[in-house]
Amino acid sequence: MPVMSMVQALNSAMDVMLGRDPGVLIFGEDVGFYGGVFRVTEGLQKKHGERRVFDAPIAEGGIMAAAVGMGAYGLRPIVEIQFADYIYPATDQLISEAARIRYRSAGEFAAPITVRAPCGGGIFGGQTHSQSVEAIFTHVCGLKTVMPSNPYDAKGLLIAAIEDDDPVVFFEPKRLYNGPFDGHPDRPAVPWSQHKASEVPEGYYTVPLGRAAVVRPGSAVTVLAYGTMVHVALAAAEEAGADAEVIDLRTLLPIDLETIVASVKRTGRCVIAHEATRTCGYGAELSALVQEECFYHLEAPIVRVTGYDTPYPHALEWEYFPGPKRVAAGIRQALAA
Amino acid sequence: MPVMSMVQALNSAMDVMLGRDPGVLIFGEDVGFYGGVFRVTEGLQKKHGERRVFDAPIAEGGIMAAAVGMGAYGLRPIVEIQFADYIYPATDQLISEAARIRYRSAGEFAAPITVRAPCGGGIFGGQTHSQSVEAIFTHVCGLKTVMPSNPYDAKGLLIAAIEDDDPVVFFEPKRLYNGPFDGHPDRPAVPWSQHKASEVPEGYYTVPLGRAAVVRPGSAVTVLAYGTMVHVALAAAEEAGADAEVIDLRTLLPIDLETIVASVKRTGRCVIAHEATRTCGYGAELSALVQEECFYHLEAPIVRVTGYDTPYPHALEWEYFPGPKRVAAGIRQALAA
Amino acid sequence: MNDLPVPSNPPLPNRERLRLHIPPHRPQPGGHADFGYFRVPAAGVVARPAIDVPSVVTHPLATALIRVLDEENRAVGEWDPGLDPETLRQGLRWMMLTRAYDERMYRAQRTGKTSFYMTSRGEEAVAVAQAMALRPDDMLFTSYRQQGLLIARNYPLIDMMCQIYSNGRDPLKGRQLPVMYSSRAHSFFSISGNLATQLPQAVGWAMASAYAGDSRIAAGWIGEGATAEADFHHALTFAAVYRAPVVLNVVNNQWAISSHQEVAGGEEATFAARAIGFGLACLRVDGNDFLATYAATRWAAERARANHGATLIELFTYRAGSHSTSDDPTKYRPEDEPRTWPLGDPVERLARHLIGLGEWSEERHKAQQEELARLVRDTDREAQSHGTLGEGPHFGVETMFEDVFKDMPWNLRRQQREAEEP
Amino acid sequence: MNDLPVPSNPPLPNRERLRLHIPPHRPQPGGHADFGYFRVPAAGVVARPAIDVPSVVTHPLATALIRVLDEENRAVGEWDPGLDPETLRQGLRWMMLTRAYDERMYRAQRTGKTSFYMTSRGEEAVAVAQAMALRPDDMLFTSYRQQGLLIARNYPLIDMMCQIYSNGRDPLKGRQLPVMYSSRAHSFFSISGNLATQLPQAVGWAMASAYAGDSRIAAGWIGEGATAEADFHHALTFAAVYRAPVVLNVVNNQWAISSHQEVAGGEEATFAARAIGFGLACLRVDGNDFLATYAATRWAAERARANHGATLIELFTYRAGSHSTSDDPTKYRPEDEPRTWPLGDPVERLARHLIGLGEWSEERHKAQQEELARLVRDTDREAQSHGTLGEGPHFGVETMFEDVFKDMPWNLRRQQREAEEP
Ligand SMILES: Cc1ncc(C[n+]2csc(CCOP(=O)(O)OP(=O)(O)O)c2C)c(N)n1
Ligand SMILES: Cc1ncc(C[n+]2csc(CCOP(=O)(O)OP(=O)(O)O)c2C)c(N)n1
Ligand SMILES: [Mg+2]
Ligand SMILES: [Mg+2]
Repeated sequence: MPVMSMVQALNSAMDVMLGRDPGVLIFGEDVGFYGGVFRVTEGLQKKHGERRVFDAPIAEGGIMAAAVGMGAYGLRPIVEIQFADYIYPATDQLISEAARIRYRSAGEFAAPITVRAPCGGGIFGGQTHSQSVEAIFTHVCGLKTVMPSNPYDAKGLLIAAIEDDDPVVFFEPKRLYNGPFDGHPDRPAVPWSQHKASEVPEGYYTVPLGRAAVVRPGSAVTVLAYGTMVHVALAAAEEAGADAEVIDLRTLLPIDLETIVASVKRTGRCVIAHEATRTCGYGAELSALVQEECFYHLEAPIVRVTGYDTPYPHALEWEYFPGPKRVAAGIRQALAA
Repeated sequence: MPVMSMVQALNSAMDVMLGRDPGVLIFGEDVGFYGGVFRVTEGLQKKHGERRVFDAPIAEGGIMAAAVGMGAYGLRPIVEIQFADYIYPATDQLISEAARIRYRSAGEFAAPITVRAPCGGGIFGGQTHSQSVEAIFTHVCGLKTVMPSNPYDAKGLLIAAIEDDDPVVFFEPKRLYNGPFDGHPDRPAVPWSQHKASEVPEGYYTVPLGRAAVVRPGSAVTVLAYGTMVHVALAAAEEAGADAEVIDLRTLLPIDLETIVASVKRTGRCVIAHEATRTCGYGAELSALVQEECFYHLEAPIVRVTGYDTPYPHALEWEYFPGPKRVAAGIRQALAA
Repeated sequence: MNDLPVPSNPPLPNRERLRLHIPPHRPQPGGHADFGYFRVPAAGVVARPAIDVPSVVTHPLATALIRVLDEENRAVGEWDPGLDPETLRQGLRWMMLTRAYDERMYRAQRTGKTSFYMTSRGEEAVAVAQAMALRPDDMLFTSYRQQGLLIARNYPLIDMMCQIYSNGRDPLKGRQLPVMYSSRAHSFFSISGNLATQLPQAVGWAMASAYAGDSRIAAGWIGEGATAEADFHHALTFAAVYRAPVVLNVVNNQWAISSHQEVAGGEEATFAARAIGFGLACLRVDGNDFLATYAATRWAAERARANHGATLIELFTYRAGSHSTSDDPTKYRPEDEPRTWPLGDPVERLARHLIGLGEWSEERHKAQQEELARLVRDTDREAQSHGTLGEGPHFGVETMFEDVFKDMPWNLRRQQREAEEP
Repeated sequence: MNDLPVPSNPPLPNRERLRLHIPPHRPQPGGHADFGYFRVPAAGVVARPAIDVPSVVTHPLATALIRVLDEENRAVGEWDPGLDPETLRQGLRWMMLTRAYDERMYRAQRTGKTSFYMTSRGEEAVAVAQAMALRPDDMLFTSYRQQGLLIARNYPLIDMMCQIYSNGRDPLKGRQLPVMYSSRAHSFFSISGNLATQLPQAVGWAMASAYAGDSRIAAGWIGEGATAEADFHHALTFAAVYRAPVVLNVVNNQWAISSHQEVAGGEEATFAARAIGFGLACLRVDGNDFLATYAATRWAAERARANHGATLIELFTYRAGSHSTSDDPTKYRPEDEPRTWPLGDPVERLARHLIGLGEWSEERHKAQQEELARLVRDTDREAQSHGTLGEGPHFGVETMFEDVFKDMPWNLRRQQREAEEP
């Protein structure tokens, strides 16, 4: 089986879908000739032609609007927002339009759009190249939200998102593009080839939306994470020497409640980790759901380990990033209580 | 003391501040000559002149951007977004700019802007005149978020917001503009004059941001609500015949954690009510905070009573609205457990 | 001056004091209509370029006004589309039906049968003539004030009314505010309550049609007030860059609720002129002139169909009614404005034109008026027999949770069960 | 065709198939530069209108190109600002200092001393000439590529460098990505990473200045690629409606990362022409011509100061370097483009002009180059003595929580305590 990085796996997913479905097309800033600033669409224009893969004007709102119109026609546009931090100009078309068209037209029109956006920190991008904005979209009914943590899931989830008949916001943790990252910037970077999830089939397959994965079984505490934080959580579990069960949510909406609840009911303790700012972050919903579903099984308060409620600072990137030390502390706190 | 409706109280707050501070000005769609579609700025242009109170082009993004520029100059603009449902085009200027300018300029520049927006349902406005979008903004660091439930608070909070040196998103529950509403559309509408909070001083006063109010003391269960839902919660408490303590949060960010925690630690039970959609709504953060702070005092799962995770439907407005019946059921559930 | 905000510094002696220009709100209620802010050029004077000219050839038309019907309502000049009387009578009928429908539904709201309504009074030619100039399968992305498009596409009146009543037969299941129609079968896109969003969507649909090698074009409508929104800019940019086969219409009816077109920039330039900076073709037309509106739309549609790209059309007209049932225009404009609008009434002008041709008469006009009033009344009765907003019946509560997604996720299924509990 | 998406229907026999136009990416890397998409008009031919003319008088200038320096670098024509040699030498010095600074900081990033950098190579005249044409207290809202404005306002190099290194002496406390400067003392607004947001902010600031009866105007800069963003439209609309005293500059350096200006609509019209549809004045100028850039900016500033409203200036120039330290231009454009740009190099052209006047020499030029290189090197050493991104020292972790709000709320105080725990 071929070995792929996250970038290659995402590229392969789009390549496969361009080949399978003439209604699939890709556009966005610098995605055409250049292949995207993170090279995720590299080679696709050359292979599939300018008609299928092309550059767009720098107007996230216009890109989203055009995608909505194309979706109404019956195409399946994939649009790239160059950084999740730049998705705000597109919120009106995404929230007021894409997410509501099926409902307001009583099912006559739909928006089978996939919105790809690199998210998260870890590359010294400062406050406008590091944001994790998922919670703004998980609050919006009519949108699905996905964030993969490895190449195999990335390809399978992206194909599932493209085939989905509703709009999907697909966040790509940019720090994971070229290798797993466990939150230790001081240690040498590891390529994906050393990770088993880099074994990715050439062709078509899907990882269904709405299903989490238990990436580390355990019985003492449940750690809920997604994206980069999955790797951080795994490292933290080791460093805390805890019998922690780590769940990679993979899809944020719809939430895989079953898997979460089954685990927490067994462990009785729960830690939630995300990179986004804490207040009203996605972790708040997870915490609310867990306490609603598992109240009588909880032996300790649910702990949230998150980014601080500040913009992502440039120089203090690693003081801001919720690394293994902080997650491990959260695990210990949950176990101690 | 004069009796004022919510509309009159808000109008009075702006009138007072236009009189006190030459740096205060108001602009927005139809707010000038016409006085706003809900008449909240009625008479202000006539009294203070076109220079201080004027109409803006229909461009929420442009309105917010102009306000940011004016704030950088040193003015205190008050802008009206005609309906909270139309705030999305302004999110980039609000989230990427207004909320971050103090931080990114290390305190050199600020955005002392007040953004007024009518929110919530109850007037058969359908899905684009009924939204409660507060949770999108309470997730954003650098923004303060306010939602009053009565004329006295409305005026005091709006003056505090205008005087605040940071951007404040000020949501006005439109169903409360002309009278309190307890969620019984079938009963005759009540004017504010019959509510004691309609006694509003003529002149200057403030209700500090970040402080909740206990509007109904009780010892069996704590009900957290804001805006229209405060009145619904009060009715529900009566109808459930419960010894419920109802807290009007008034300011959503910063959160008045002390008041909330003190109450829940006493009652051991908590119900959270809001009109916004449930998933990742503001109630999720409240629930997470309460279980983090009061875990060992909680005798029952925290209950959320909210709008459903669908757009606000037109014909089924009252099936959607989380009225007294549903809030009372939530209270009973919290007490039963 | 004593009311300077604290931080500003006094101007240096050699510097002029800056002044903020606020477009004055004029004319004011109480006073009399004043249309001095524009001149009405004669009909028939504007030349009609070939449909394949470079867009720059059309740019002078941004400050012209294409008019075909002259003061005596005779058709004159190169833009006369030369339509046969049958077609003209059809157009007249649809305009009159639109007006009759509007009057009926406006009253229905006033008598509490529904929550909200918006008429297109005075703008009937815009929708009806444009519907007739386009092909039936061209895709329409409209604002809330082009109901004439649906009527001219024979969308059943009863369906429109049931949408207004949000009743058990509402094609949109009672979900949308009245007038927010949608009909895929009539190539009519779901109307949004959020202004301007439809315009770049129309461009996207047109790009898709071109992508697919289809032959259907798209058309979009936006009010002059909403041109200030970002999506207007997106529409023009994408239409220009990808030469999308789309007709973009700015309906300049002078008012945006209480704001005059000057607040949207009409003081400084025409809305048709917005096309120039993007190298798009543009036309500016008397929107109360059925023939001119038809001809201009036809020109733009043929240009788009022939792969010469998009055209921006400014339809210069007047909102004769209130903005909606929620406002009272006498609070912000002279009460005699609608009566004295210099470009007249579109229905009357087309009727007079037909009468001049000997193809219509006062009697037939009156008779058709009564016939349509009856038709609308009877259809309304039938519609109300399926329910009204206040009385119902409505779609069941379980339907509230459908169509949020194609497949209902667990949280909605759970909420659906909860809502269905008695 | 076999790749039609399912839903589209085959075109009717009598209808042409629609085609989607995608602006071709040309010229391509490997090939040779091809500037055939525009012509270089002679210098001195464009007439200079009075500053108070109606904006329409300036609209023909949207397709012209104001140039003062001719092929022999002599100053010719009405737009010659007639600056004295002292001023010209000052401008040359600031441009050379900007370039020296850029080269040093670019290398600093390359050698791992910081995370990111962006040079303004080839565009030095835009920033320096414009800074000199404006008054020192006019408020500047810029993009990330006008560092010359700060240099020409004598913002300390050391402060700029410390911002680049995000070190303990960084005026922005290490919070911002390198090059995102801010200096209230120099009337320079905090640079945003989000494109285009600064332009309507500049208009808002100008409205405030006019509101206050102040005499300071605002100026905003945006790249040609970013003109597609909504905020460009907002800026033009608000500037037009309120006649804001602002100068709006579109820096057309031909590229937006890897996208040619055609992707932003440059294929169809000039960016200066965007002003026409709003009734704003416009100028299009050779941005590599110091004198022309100075003169055009001066014209627009005086017009704004005299309450005649805003001007949109397109500065036609070329991005001679990479977009940033994150991209390699040879991947998307011919490697000889920078060398063969028809409008030359702004530093060289001004130097040759001064030499022609007998006010400068090759020797002085070379000497100044070396002097500035030394100055920059020494300042860099001092800056690095205050720390670099990798090595630190940085501002303390407690400062991360400051300035989110004026007063720190409980949640941030709590997080601050947590972060300070060892
Ligand atoms: C994004 C957004 N902002 C504001 C509104 C509120 N609103 C509804 S109609 C309207 C006026 C529109 O005027 P115009 O575009 O001229 O269209 P007209 O009503 O004249 O047909 C406004 C401000 C809205 N629906 N959407
Ligand atoms: C809203 C937003 N979208 C996308 C980006 C990513 N981005 C940064 S610079 C750039 C290209 C800008 O090109 P142009 O406006 O021509 O300015 P130039 O770099 O040529 O000076 C892009 C797409 C961004 N910073 N902000
Ligand atoms: Mg209008
Ligand atoms: Mg550029």
